Amino acid sequence: MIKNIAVLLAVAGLLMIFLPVISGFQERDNLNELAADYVDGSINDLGTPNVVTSVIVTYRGLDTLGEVTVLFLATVGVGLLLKGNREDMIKISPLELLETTSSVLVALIMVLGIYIFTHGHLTPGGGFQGGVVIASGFLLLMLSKVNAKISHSIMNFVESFSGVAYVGIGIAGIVLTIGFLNPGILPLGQFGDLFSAGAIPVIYSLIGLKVGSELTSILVTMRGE
Amino acid sequence: MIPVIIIGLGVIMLAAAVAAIYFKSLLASIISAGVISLLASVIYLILGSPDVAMTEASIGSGLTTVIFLFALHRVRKGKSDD
Amino acid sequence: MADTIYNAAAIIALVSIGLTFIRMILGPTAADRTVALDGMTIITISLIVYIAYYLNRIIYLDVAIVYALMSFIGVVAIARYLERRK
Amino acid sequence: MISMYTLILGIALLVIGFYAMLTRKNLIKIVIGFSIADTGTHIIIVSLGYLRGKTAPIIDGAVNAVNAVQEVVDPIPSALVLTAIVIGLAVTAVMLSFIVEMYKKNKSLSIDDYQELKW
Repeated sequence: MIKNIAVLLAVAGLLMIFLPVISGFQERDNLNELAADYVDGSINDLGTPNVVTSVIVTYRGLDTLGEVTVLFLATVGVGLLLKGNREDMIKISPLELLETTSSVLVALIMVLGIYIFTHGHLTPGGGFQGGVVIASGFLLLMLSKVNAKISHSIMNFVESFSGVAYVGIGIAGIVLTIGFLNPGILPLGQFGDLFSAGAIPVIYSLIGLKVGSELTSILVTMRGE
Repeated sequence: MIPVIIIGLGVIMLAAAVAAIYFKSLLASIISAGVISLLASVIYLILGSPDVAMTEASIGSGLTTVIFLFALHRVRKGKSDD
Repeated sequence: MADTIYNAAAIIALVSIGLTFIRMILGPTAADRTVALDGMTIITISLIVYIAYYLNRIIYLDVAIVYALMSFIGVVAIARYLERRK
Repeated sequence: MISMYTLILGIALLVIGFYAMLTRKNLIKIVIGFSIADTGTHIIIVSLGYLRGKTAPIIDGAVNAVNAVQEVVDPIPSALVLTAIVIGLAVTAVMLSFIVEMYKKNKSLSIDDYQELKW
């Protein structure tokens, strides 16, 4: 009884927090100063059509580095918790139709993932989405092929390599230009081309590889080695 | 037209959230939670952020459901309840 | 005239999502729910394409492609889970 | 008016998820409640960045590069939510692996059977 009252009080308290947000809410008409500066700088200084990409990679690049670190720690945590119990590995039976279809589809999914993270500065998408799509491709492989083995050492190598290269590009920004993770170490190029916007496509591709290999490791560990 | 779509999708999402809490079967709860993520990505698209919509479509519908299913399978091996 | 047809299509898609959702809630077995989820994702893709037309942005179609592939993988995973449990 | 509706939707989802986390007994149901509340929070943040009648901040044929500042929505909430979704997946995976380990020790999913930290 007391428990129910406490739950009701907690939920009502949460609603009270958000009541002023709803009652005083008005749709804004104009960008605030910081956002207008980001939009303007992204188009004129960085040459990036997708403003969200330039905010993630450049203006808030340090946040993204920390976020990738959190993802790495989560991978390590899952690996430590679930290591070494082979007896409850999920077994699948072979299925002719799914196996044939997925061998075509996995290649298409990988190409789509690479397209998403290399065109992150031109179209919606980028490293995080591309990495997730690549991890889903490996997941389809795990679900369809009975003897599919995904090597942990290759995953670890790709993950460490992209992490080191990401930080290395950041430090090159300090040495060659004015600050950490500055994309001005490469030429800007023509606005809207694939090879443009300085180092932004390179950094986002590295993030894509890192996220893809980390999520694949989480999936392999959760399935059972 | 857009407000009609938002209200329709919103009603379905709230119903799916309530259903996910009160279903007896865990598998049905997981599927309902997947429906919430699927429809949320349409809401993000209407609000003008296709990047977030793409992330939610790929993570919410695919990977979250699969991770829940892996954990569910490890927790109850062979026990079947609908 | 064309706008009327497009709006009617959006209404039809919304109603279809509602109907498949009712099947997902009622569905006695897990297989019913899985098929309802699959149908719902396919109808939602058409809704996304409608929104891309209505808001006049071609790049929104990228989201529809990713949506189609990912929901397919989710349905395959649920199907394999149901098959294993027998 | 669009963002008003989605704001209310997000707050409702957050409250439902919070209620599920407080009242359910099954550990996996608690994680499902967490993921619902997560989605609600993301919808709230994205709604706060919407501007009336504007479009996505990606310059192509539909948006003019010269006066883009007058035509696009706020990019910062999108960027924050984008990373938050990926983090949410990782946190969910860690919670579920804890649940698997706890089940292996006690053979139970009910939260009433885990009383070591209760006071």
